[in-house]
Amino acid sequence: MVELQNVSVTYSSGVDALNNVSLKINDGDFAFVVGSSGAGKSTMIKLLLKEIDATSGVVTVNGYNLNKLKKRKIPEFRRTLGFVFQDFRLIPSMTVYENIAFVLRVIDAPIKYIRKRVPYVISLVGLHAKTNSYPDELSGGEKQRVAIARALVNDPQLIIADEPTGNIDPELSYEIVELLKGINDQGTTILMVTHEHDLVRHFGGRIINITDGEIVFDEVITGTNDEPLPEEELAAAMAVAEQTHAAETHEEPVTSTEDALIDEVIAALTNANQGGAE
Amino acid sequence: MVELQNVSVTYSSGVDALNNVSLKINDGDFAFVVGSSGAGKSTMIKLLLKEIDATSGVVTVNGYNLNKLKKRKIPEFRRTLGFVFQDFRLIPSMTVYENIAFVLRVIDAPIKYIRKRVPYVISLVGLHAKTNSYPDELSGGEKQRVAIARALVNDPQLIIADEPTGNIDPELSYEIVELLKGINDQGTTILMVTHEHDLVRHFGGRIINITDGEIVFDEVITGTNDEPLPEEELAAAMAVAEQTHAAETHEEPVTSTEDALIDEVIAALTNANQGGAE
Amino acid sequence: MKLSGFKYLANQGVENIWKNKMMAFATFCVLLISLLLVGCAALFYINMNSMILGLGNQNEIAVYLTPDSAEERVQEIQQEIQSMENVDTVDYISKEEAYKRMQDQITSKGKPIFDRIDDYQFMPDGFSVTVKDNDKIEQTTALISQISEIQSANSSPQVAEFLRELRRVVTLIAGAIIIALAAVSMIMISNTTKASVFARREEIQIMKYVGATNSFIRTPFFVEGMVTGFFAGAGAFFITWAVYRAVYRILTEQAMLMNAFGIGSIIPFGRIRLYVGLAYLLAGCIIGALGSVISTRKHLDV
Amino acid sequence: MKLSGFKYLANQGVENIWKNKMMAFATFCVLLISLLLVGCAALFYINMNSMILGLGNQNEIAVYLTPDSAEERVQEIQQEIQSMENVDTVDYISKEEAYKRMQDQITSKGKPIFDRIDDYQFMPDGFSVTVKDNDKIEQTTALISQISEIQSANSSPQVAEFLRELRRVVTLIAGAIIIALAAVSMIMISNTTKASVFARREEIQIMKYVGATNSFIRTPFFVEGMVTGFFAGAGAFFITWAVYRAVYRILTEQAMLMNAFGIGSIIPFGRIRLYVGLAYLLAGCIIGALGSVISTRKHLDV
Ligand SMILES: Nc1ncnc2c1ncn2[C@@H]1O[C@H](COP(=O)(O)OP(=O)(O)OP(=O)(O)O)[C@@H](O)[C@H]1O
Ligand SMILES: Nc1ncnc2c1ncn2[C@@H]1O[C@H](COP(=O)(O)OP(=O)(O)OP(=O)(O)O)[C@@H](O)[C@H]1O
Ligand SMILES: [Mg+2]
Ligand SMILES: [Mg+2]
Repeated sequence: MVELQNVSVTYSSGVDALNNVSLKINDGDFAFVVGSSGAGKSTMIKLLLKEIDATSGVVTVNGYNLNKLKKRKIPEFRRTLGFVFQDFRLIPSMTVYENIAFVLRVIDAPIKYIRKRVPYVISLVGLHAKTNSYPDELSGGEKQRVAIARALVNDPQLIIADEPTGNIDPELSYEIVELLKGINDQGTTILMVTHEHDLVRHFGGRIINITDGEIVFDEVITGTNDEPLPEEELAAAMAVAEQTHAAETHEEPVTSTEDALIDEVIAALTNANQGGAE
Repeated sequence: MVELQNVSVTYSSGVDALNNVSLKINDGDFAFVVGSSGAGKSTMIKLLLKEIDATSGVVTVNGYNLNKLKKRKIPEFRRTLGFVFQDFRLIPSMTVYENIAFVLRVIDAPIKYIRKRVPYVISLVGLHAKTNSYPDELSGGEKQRVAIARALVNDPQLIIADEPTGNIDPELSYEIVELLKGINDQGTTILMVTHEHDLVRHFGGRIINITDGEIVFDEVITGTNDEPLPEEELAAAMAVAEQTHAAETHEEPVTSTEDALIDEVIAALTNANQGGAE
Repeated sequence: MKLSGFKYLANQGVENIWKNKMMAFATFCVLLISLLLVGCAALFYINMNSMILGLGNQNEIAVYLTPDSAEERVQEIQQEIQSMENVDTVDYISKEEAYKRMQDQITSKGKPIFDRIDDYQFMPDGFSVTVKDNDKIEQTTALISQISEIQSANSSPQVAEFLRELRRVVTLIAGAIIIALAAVSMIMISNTTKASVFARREEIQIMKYVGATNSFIRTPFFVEGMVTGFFAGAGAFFITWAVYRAVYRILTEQAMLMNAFGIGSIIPFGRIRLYVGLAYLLAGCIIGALGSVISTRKHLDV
Repeated sequence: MKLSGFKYLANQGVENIWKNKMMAFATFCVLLISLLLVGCAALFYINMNSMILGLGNQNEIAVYLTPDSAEERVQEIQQEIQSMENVDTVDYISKEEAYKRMQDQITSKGKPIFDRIDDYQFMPDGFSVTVKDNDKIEQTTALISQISEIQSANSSPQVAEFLRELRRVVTLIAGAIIIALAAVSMIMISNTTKASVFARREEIQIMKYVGATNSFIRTPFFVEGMVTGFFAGAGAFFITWAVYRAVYRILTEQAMLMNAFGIGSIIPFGRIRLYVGLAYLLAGCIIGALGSVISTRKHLDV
C-alpha cells in the first residue's frame, strides 16, 4: 500500500518537483505513472524508496510511515520493496548473478534457495546467457532487464519501476509488462513509470499523469489487451489533462492540441473506458 | 559518410556482437537503426566513434579510415561528429552550460560565439531553465536532452544518436526528431538508434534492422508524417525479417508471429513504401 | 547473522581487495609507510636511549683514600662502598696502577715531569666505582665522600648532567617526531581509505537501496581493511628487520664507533623481534580495519 | 592554443581543486608530508655533518719544542708552521701555560705529584695548531714533526679517525634514509594522484569522446597539480621553519649540549631559509604537476 498525503518536494536547488500531491495505491493495484520529461515522476518514486524525504506531507509505504522511519529501520522497510531505477544502479563490481543474488544475501536467504531462485528470475528476463557478465559488458536493454530481475527476486509486496522498458525494444517490453502483470495477479502491487503510451493503452490499469509536479489525471482504464484503445484517444485525453492543468496554472500548454478536438476526445475516452469496464 | 565493410566485432568476453556487417550511409541521409535488445546496435555506434575497434573489416567515417587512424588524429576525427550516448555521458562536475560549451572550447571557438551558440541549442531542447544545473540535478529526460544539445552544438557533419529519446515522453520525442530532421535537411547526416517504432513509422527514412549482430533489413521508407504507416505493418515486417534471419541461423524466433500473416504483411509494407515514395 | 552469512561477507572482503587492486595497493602502501615511519622512529628512540644509558654506565667515580691508609681500612672502605644502594662494582686501584693511569693521562708536553719523580709510593690507594643509576651518581659521590679517610671522590658531574640533558632533549625531540609522524599517518590513512571508499560510494549506496544493513555492508570493508593492514604490518616488519640488521652491522663493524657509543648499547634485533612483529601486525590490522569501516560512514546515510 | 584557451584551461585547473576538494586535499597532504620527510631528513643530515665538522675543528695539534730552544728559533718555527697549507692558526703556549694545562689534565689522584715539583721551567715551549681540514690532520702533524727542534707534534688521530668514520656512517645512513623516504614519497604521490585521477576517469574519457586533445585535457590537471604542489611546498616550508626554530632553541638553550656539539655547528635557519623555501616550492610544483599529468595517461587512451 502506498499513500501520499499532500506531499511536496523542493530540491535544495529550489526546484519544486512535487506540489501538494495526494495519492493512494491499494494492495494488488497495477498503476502506470506517465507524464512529460521533468514532471516529477522519478521524484515521486525516490520518495517511496526514502531516497529523498518529502519537504512536507506524509508518505506511507507498506505500512511504514517514511517521515518517522528510524534510520535503523530503513533496510527492513526497503526489503518489502522491489525497485527498478531509471539509471539501473547495478553494482559494477558484481556479475549479473551476484547483483541479483545480493538482494537475497541481504535477507540471509538459504544458499540453496538462492541457487535456485536467481537463475530462475534471470531466465524470466531472458538473460541466462549473460549470467556471469559484468554490467559494463551488457547492452542498455540487458542492464535494464537485470534491474528488473533484481526487483522481482525477493518476492516483494510492492514493485516500483522507473521506466523499466525505456531501453528495451517493443516486443520485449510487452513481454516484461506481461511478466509484471502475472506477478501482479498473484497479489503484488505494481507501480510503473513509463513513457510508452502503447504499453499503457495495451495493458490498461490505473493511469496517473503527473505534470509539473501535480497529478492531473488519475483514472482506471480496464485493460483492452487485444483490442487496443486507439492511440489518438489516449494521447488526446492526456493532452486535455495537461491543457486543463496548464490553464489552471496560467502557463502555456506544453504541447499544442486542437481545441476543437477536446470534447470529442473526452467523449471517446469515456466510452472506451466504460465499454471495457465490465 | 559512414561505411562498414564486412565488419565483425567480438568482445574480449567472447561475445560476437557484430557479424560481417556491411553498410553504407551517404552524406545527407537520415537513417534509423532498430533491433532487439543486445542485437549489436550500440556496438556499431561505438565502432563509428572509435570507442572500440573492429575485430575485422574496414570502418570509414567522414573520410577517416578508423582502422588506420593514428592516435594523434582521433580528436580531430571526433570533432567531425556529434554524439548522443545511450548512457548520456555528461561530465558530472560541469553544469549543463559547461557540458555543452566544452565541445566548442575543444575546437577553440571564440568566446563570443560560445556565448551565443550554447544558450541557443539549450533552448532548442527546451532546457533554458536548467542552464546552470548539474547533471545530478536533472531528470532522465533532461539529461538526455543535454546530450542531444551537446551533439548539435558544433554543427557536425554527422550526428550519431544512440536512443536519444529513450527517456523522453512521446510528444517531446517527436519534437526532438523533428529537430534532427530539420538539421538533416541542412545537409547533416543522421544515424539514430531507436526502439520507438512509432517514431520510425511517423518520420520514415532509411531503416536498418540489426538482429543478432547482422543487418536483416535495410530499406528506405519515405516519411508518411501525418498519415502514419499502420503500426502492425511495420512491426510485422520487422518480425518477418527477424524470423527469416532466425530461420537462417537455425534459432528459435525471438518473437512469435503468425506464419499466415507474413505474406500479407510484406505486401502491405511494400505497398505503403511505394505509395509514399513519390 | 548466520555463520554462512559471515563467511560470505568475509569472502567478499577478500575478493574486494582483488577487485579494487589499485585502491587496496594504495591503502597497503600508506599503511606500510606509516607503520615504518612510526616504528622506525620508535626503534631509533629506544636505541638512542639505551645508548645514552650505556654511555652513562661508563661513567665512574674515582675514589682516592688519604695517603698511607692501613691495608685493612682499605678493605673496610671497599665493603662499605659496595654496600651502598646505587653502587654496582668497586674495583681496587693499586698505587702502581694509579701512577700508570696518570702517566697515560698526561700528554707528551708533561712527560719530562716524570723524569723528576722516582717512584709511585706517593700515590694514594683508590677505587674505581661504577653505579647502577647514572642519574644518581652525584648523590652517591657525596655519600662516598663522607666516609672517613677518603681524600677525594670524583665523578664527572658534567658527563652525568650532559647525559641527562641529552636524554631529555632526545626524548623530547623523538617524542615530538613520533607524535608528528603518527598524526601525519592518521591523516594519510584517513585520506586514503576515504578515497578508496569514495570510489565505491555508488556500490555502497546501491547496497543500501536494496535493503542491506550497515553491518552487512561494513563487514566486507572491515575484513578488507584488516587483511590489507595485516599485510602492511608484515611488510613493515620485514623491512624493519632488514634495515635494522643492516644498520646494526654497519655500526658494530665500526669498532671505533662502537667504543664511542658504548658496546652493546644498540639492542640486537633478536631481543625485540617478537614485540616489534606483534606491534606492527596489531597496529596494521586495527588501523586498516577501522580506517576502512569509518570511511564508509558518510556513504551509508542514504 | 590561443591565450584565451590557455586561460580557460588554467582556470579550470584551479576550479577543479575546489570541485574535487577531497582528492585535492589528499594530494596536498601527501605532497606536504613527502616534502617534509625528505626535507627534514636532508636538514638533519646537513646539520649532523656541520656538527661533526665543527667537532673536528676543535681538534688541535699540540706541538712541543725541544727544551731550551732559543727564542728566535721559536718564532721561526711558528712562522714555518703557519705557512703550511692546511694550517689555520698557530698559538704560542708558554712554559707556564703548558704547566697549568698539565695540572688541569691531571685528576685529583695525581695532585700530590705537584707537591714534589717546584717550578715549571722544565716544561717545553709549544704551540697549539688548528687545521683547516680535519681529515688531513695526520699529514700536517707528520709535516710539523719533520721540522728540526720539534720534540713532539701530537694530534689525536683517534678523534680524527672517529670523526671521519662517524661522518661516513652518518652520510651512509642519512643517504639511505633520504633515498628511502624519496622512494616512499614517490609511491605515495603516485598512488594518490592515480586515485585522484581515477575518480575522474569518466570525465577524462568523455572529454576525449567529444574530441578534446590530450594536451587540452592535461592542462587543467597540470595547473591543478602545480597549484596543489605549490601550497604543499609552502606548507612544508612553514612547518619546517617552525620546527627547526623550536629545535634550534632547545639545543642552543642547553649550553652544555651546545658545548658538546660545538657551538655554532647547528646552522641558524636564517642562513638557509631561502634555499629551503625555493627547494620546497620548486619540488612541490614540479612533483605535483607531473604526478597529476602522468596519472592521466592511462585514461586518455580511449
Ligand atoms: N537532485 C536534484 N536536485 C535538483 N533538482 C532536481 C534533482 N532531481 C530532479 N530535479 C528536478 O526536479 C524535476 C523533476 O525531476 P524528476 O526526475 O522527478 O522528473 P521525471 O518526471 O522523472 O522526468 P523524466 O521523465 O525526464 O525522468 C526536474 O525539473 C528536475 O530537473
Ligand atoms: N563491453 C562488452 N563486453 C562484452 N560484451 C559486451 C560488451 N558490450 C556489449 N556486449 C554484448 O554485446 C552484445 C551487443 O551489445 P550492444 O550494446 O551492441 O546491444 P544493443 O543492440 O545496443 O542493445 P540495447 O538495445 O539493449 O542497447 C550484447 O550481447 C552485449 O551483452
Ligand atoms: Mg525520471
Ligand atoms: Mg544499446
